Formats: sequence, C-alpha cells, structure tokens
Amino acid sequence: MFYNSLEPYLVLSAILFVLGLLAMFTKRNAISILMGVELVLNAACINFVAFSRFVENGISGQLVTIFIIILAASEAAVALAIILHLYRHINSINVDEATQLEG
Amino acid sequence: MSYFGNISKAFSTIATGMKITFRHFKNARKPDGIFTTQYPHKAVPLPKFSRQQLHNRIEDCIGCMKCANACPVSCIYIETVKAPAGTLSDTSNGQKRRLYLTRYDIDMAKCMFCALCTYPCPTECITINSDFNFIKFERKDLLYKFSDYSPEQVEQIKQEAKLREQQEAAEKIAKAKAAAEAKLKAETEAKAKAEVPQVEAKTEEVKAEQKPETKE
Amino acid sequence: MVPADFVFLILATLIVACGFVVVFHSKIIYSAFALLFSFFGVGGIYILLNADFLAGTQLIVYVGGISVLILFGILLTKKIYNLTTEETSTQKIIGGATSLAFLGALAALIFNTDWQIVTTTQEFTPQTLEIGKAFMGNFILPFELAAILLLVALIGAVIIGRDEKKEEI
Amino acid sequence: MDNILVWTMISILVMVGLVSVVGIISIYLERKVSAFMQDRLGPMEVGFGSLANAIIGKKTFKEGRIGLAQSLADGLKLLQKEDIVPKGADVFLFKLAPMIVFGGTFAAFAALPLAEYFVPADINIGLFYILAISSFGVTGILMAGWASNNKWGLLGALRSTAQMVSYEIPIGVSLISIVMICGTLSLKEMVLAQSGWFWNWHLFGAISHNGAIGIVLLPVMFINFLIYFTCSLAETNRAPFDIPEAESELVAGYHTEYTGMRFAIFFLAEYGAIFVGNAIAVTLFLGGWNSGIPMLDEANIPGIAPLIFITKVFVLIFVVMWVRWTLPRLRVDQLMNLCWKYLIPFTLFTFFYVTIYKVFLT
Repeated sequence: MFYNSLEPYLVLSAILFVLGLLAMFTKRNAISILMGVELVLNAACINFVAFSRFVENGISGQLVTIFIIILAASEAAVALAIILHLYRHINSINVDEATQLEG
Repeated sequence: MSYFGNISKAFSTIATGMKITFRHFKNARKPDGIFTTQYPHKAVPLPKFSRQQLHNRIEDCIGCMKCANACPVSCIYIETVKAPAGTLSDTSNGQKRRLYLTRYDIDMAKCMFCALCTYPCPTECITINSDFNFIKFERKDLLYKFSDYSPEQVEQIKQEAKLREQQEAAEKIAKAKAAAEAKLKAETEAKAKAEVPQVEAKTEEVKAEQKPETKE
Repeated sequence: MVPADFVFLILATLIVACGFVVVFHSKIIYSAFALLFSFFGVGGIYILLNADFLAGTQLIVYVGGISVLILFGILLTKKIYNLTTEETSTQKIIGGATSLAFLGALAALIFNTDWQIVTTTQEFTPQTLEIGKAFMGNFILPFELAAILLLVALIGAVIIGRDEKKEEI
Repeated sequence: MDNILVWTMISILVMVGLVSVVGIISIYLERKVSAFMQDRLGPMEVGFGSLANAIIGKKTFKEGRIGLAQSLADGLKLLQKEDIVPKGADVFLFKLAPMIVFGGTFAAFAALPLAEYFVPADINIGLFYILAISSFGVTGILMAGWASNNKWGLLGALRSTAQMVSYEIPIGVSLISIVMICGTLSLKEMVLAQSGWFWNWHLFGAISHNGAIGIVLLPVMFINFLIYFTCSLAETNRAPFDIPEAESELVAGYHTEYTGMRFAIFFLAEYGAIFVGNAIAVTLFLGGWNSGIPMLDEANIPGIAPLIFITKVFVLIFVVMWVRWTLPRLRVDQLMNLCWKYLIPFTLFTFFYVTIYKVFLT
C-alpha cells in the first residue's frame, strides 16, 4: 500500500524539502544553514530513488543519488572549513555578521 | 632512522615484548610463576612482634588504670567497682584482684598501635598481637569490649557496691562519731591533766587522731 | 497493510519528527543529532526502495561522515564546555509562509500529475553489481569527475581550514 | 506474517544472548589473561556455587577454583547499583547515548555468518553493512561525551571519534582488496570460497580462486591481515590505541560519568565491537567456520561450525588482549603518524598489487 506506491515517498520528500528550506530561511547560524542544505539534498535523493524504482525501473536514479552523496560529502567538508575560517576571523558563525568580503 | 628501518624496528620490538608477556602467561600456573598469594586462604606471615590489635586477658586484669594512663590517644576506657575482699580469684602471676571490671573498652579506631599500654601492665594481661584482620562494617564495631559482665550484671554489681558503700559510709560516720567523742574525751582529760608536761599531751593527741583512720 | 507499510510509516515518522527537531529546536547540538537520525531514516527508506547499496553508502557517508563533521564543527565553533548552545532564528513569518506555500505547491503537483508508473511490485535483486557496471560503463565520465571533485574538495578544505600563519611560509 | 514475527523475535533473542555471552566471556578472559601476564591468578573465588549461595542469601563461603562466575557476579552488582545522572548533564542525550552505542554494535552481529545455514541476516552486502552500521556507534560515543558535561568525557569522545574516523580509511582499503579477489560483498560467499584445506584461506593467498598462481598474493595478504588487525584495534579503542580511554590522562574517557547498568552497557558494546572486528578478520582471512581440514568439515558434526567460528574469534581476541598487556599506549601524534604514514601507504600498495594481479594473472 504505502511502500509500493510512489506518492508517499514524494510526500515524504516534499515535507523534508520544506523543512530544509525553512531551516535555510530562518536560521542565522552557518552550521544550521548547512544542516538545512543537507535535508534538502536528502529530500532530492529520496525523489531520485523513488522515481528510478517506480517510473524508470532501473538504477540511474540510484547512480545520481550516489553522485549527490559524493557532492554532499565534499560540500560539507569545504563548508565546514570555510565556517572554521570564518569563526577564526570574526569570532562568530552568524552569517549576518560576516559582512566583510575581503579575506 | 629510515622509513623501513622504523618498520622493522617496530616489528622486532613488538615481537620481543610479546615473547616476554607470553612467557609469563605460560608460566602462570606453575607454582613459582605467581608472585601473589590467595589471601584469605594463604597469607604472608607477619614479622614477629608486629603490632596489630590490642587484646586484654580480662581474667588477669586488676584494673590498675596504668594502661589507660599510658595511652597517648586515650583509647582505653576502664571503669571499676570495688569488690569485697576474697570474691575475685587471683591473677595468673599471683596478684590480688580487688576490683570488678565493669567496663574495659578499647577503641581500635583511635588506637595508633604504639603499644605503650603494654609496658606498664603489672600482670601482663594487655598485649598487642598480630591479628590484623579486624574489618568491621560500622565504626562503632571497632570499640572492642572485654568486660565479662553483661549490662544487667554490671547494674547488679553497681547496686551492690552502692549498698556496700552506703553501709560503709554509715559505719564510717559512726566510727567518726565515736572517734570524735573519744577525742573530745581525751581533750577534756588532757585539760584536766593540765599540769602534765606538754610533750606527753601532744603524743596523746596524735594517737587519738590516728586511731579511726587505721581502723578503716 | 503489510509489515513493510508499518516500516515505512515508522521511518517516515522518524524522518519528519527529526526534521522538525532540526528546524525548531533551540539547541544546535540537538539539531545535529536529530539530523543524524533523519539520515538514518532516509537510509531505511532506501532499503524499502530496493536500493541496498545506496543504503549502505548513506550510512557510511552521511551518518558516519557528514554528521560527525557537523558535530565537530559545532563543538569547535562554540564554547564546548557550555551546555547552553542555543541560537535564535529570524524571519519566522516570511520563512514559514514561503515554506508552507512551497509545500502546498509541491503537494498539488504530486497529486495532480499523472505519474507514468511502470511497476509497483518488484522482486528484490542485489544491485551492487549493476551499479558497478554502470559506473564503469555509461557513467564513466561523471565517475571520474566525481573522483576529481573529491580530490579538489579535500585539498580545498585543507587549504581553507589551516592556520593563516602557515600560509605565509 | 505471524511466522516472520516469531522468527524475528527468536533470532533477536538468540543474538541478544550471544552478545551478552560474548561480553561475559570476554571480560572473564580479559581478567584471567591480564592476571597471568602479570604473574597473578586473577578471579579465583566466585564460582557458580558461591554465586548461587549469595543470591539465595546464604552467607556460607564456598571456595571456588577458577572463578568462572566472576563476570556474572559483576553484572549482578552493576545491575543493583544506583543510576546516577550528573547534575549538569543533558539528561535526554545522556540516557540515549549508551543505547546508540550498544545498538550500533548489536546491529552488526546480525550479519555475522556463524555457519553455512546459520546467518541471522544473510545480506548480499554483508561486509558493507557491518562497516556502515559500526560507524553508527561513533555518534553515540560523541553524544555520551558531550552530554555528561565533563571535560574528560568530551576530550575522550573527541579523541575517540577522530581516531575511529581516520582509521576507517585503511580498514576500508584493505578490505577492498579481499572484495576484489572474491568478487562479492556477501560474507557467506566469502567463507564458502575458502572451504577445503587451510591453504585456501585468504590469509595464504587466493589459491582457492585461482589455483597455484594465487601464491603470489601470500605476502600481500599477510600485510593486509596485519593492517586490518591493527586498525580493528584502533577502531575498538583497545591498547595500544586506547588514547580515548587513557586512564592516566582522562579518567575513563567518554564513559567517565556513567554508573551502574549504563556503564555495563558501554562495556558490553566495547567487547561486542571487539568480537565483531575479529569476526570480520576470521571471516575474511581465516576461513570463517571452516576448520581447515576437509575431512572434519565433511563429517557434518552438528553444531561444530559455529563452534569453530567462535573459537577462532576468541583466539584472535586472546591476541588482542595479549597485545594490550604488552604494548604501551601511543601518543596522539604517533597514532596519526602510524595511520597516515605507514598504514595507508601500505594498504594502497597492497590494493595496487591486487589490482595488477586481478588484471594480468586471472
């Protein structure tokens, strides 16, 4: 019923996507925003896998998801490096306080 | 040191160390492989005259208080009641016991194991022995009680002693009265013999005073 | 209702509840741990979707890697001995309204589109082999690019993250 | 549906039993081995008789011979202890952390192939699954360290996490070599490939897969096995890599503030993780449930296969303990040196070697 039809997965991913969006909108902490991004990426991943399971009946959606995971890993690493750098510079990770563009 | 030299040194040192520990592991069940003793069953003998726990042979104790006075931390508590002559047996080395020991407590929690109490004892009844295993669950259990008498007996002894004391006091008062009368009599006699030389009168006076004391 | 339905409901509840904690909890450390459980639930969803290798990857990379990275980031940028790592949120009304609008639009899309569903019942087949073949076949170029991307990200993270004193040398 | 549930419950119970039995046996073994190596006797008094007497309240002291019931008695003691939550702790996370650590270890037990027909969950990506689910415990450790609001706990947790994350790299690469030779991620099939004489084990090269020419893999497999074993020591925070729990620096690391049963759960999880790590070593390198002598395997003695498997694992656990009581603790920089300068280059070398072998010699 639930598990072998497409819509429940899409609804789940929509809710997850909106939650991630909300985190990106409302939070001012850089790490919280990063968490929102990760939620959005996961929502997209669920969509890809669900489509490849029900619509395509193949594995290309899974391959795209693996690329997304690779992307998310490198993104998280670079983003955290930037956040640490920011913290050393302005002693805060509130994105509203990061107003200097130069170094 | 080179990179591969490091690796080979690591391997050889690890091998050496592990060989040593395995030798110990292998020898563990042999009698000389173990360096500990299974304590409650076997114990390493203590040195002779090691000072661990105070003990009092209460049947030899005369209640002289010498040990209590010698104790630097006052951990010996003695309470005695006078006994009528002949009711208590003699000690093993022939001393007379004249006191009921209603209380003879040693607080091992306070004791500092100096053994100074054992030297002045005239009957050698308080000793310090090598029995070190006096673990107790509560601190009040470390107050060792040596007295033979149960609390009821102690009560009885104290009452009897009180009665005897009262009797004795009554007798004493009576004797004192008698003595005072005798003294008064002697004084009046002395006054009457005013012409007798004063040296004689003084000696008489002394005798009259000493008499009641010696009778006690 | 078959057991798999219950599993789906439990996992969906876990994911959504943890997502709510991520967004609305005032302590950022709770958000991070909730994010971790959310990832875990998504891994379970992959298993329900017959993507077993993907579930393993999700666990290793997200739960074992990214979550730990985020937790380390939090602990390194806060006074870590201080338990009150709270934070404020802004633009609640605008953000909430936009998000709700998005949700409505997505829901309308989901239920009004005629999805061309090929299959609903599918026997489970191990997919590791197929994924490997695809990576070595049609997807060889993205695969190589992903490898280069990882290398670039590694070097970039090291260069950005290290101390400035060392940069001058 | 009923059948599935019943069988699930039964297998869960069996695995719970296995986890606790493994914990109890490992703790007893650890105490005995450490005692023997230090010229002591270890637990001798608490036999099953005196334990039973203590439970029914008799105070008679029954002399034990080798102290078999010691860890059971310890467990009973820990059950009765007060469960203290520190005042400044984050109560929810503090209580959740041991469950996660235990859960991560316990879930890994599900895929262990005890015998050909006794694999609790025969997953086709078993090895991958075990590696993935064990990384779940890392977060539990971090959670425990942070929630106890204790400097030692937090430092221990951070050290532990950093160590476990960085040692996952050599483990992964060294296991990939084996996976490449076998061509499967299923633990069961890996063991089946090693049946027969003991020289078919992967430790002695890929003879079973490729005949006599597999002998060229022998040195590489030895190196691989050593690297995997070293890394599994580091993954489970055992000496000489017990920096996260260094008693002389951080009282007990991330579980400093835990008492009673929660502490016991951490310990069970630790010994469970050791068992899982060595079970993977046995499965991948030492032939799993195969005895190494075909006649013994063909005799079909009931119950011997799991017994052989568990015996092999416990032999490796003995080596782990032996190493623990021999080698001193490494410093943090030495730990990272070992990982990045020695283990990872060597795993990459073996990986390369196996690739060449696979491409040109098969």
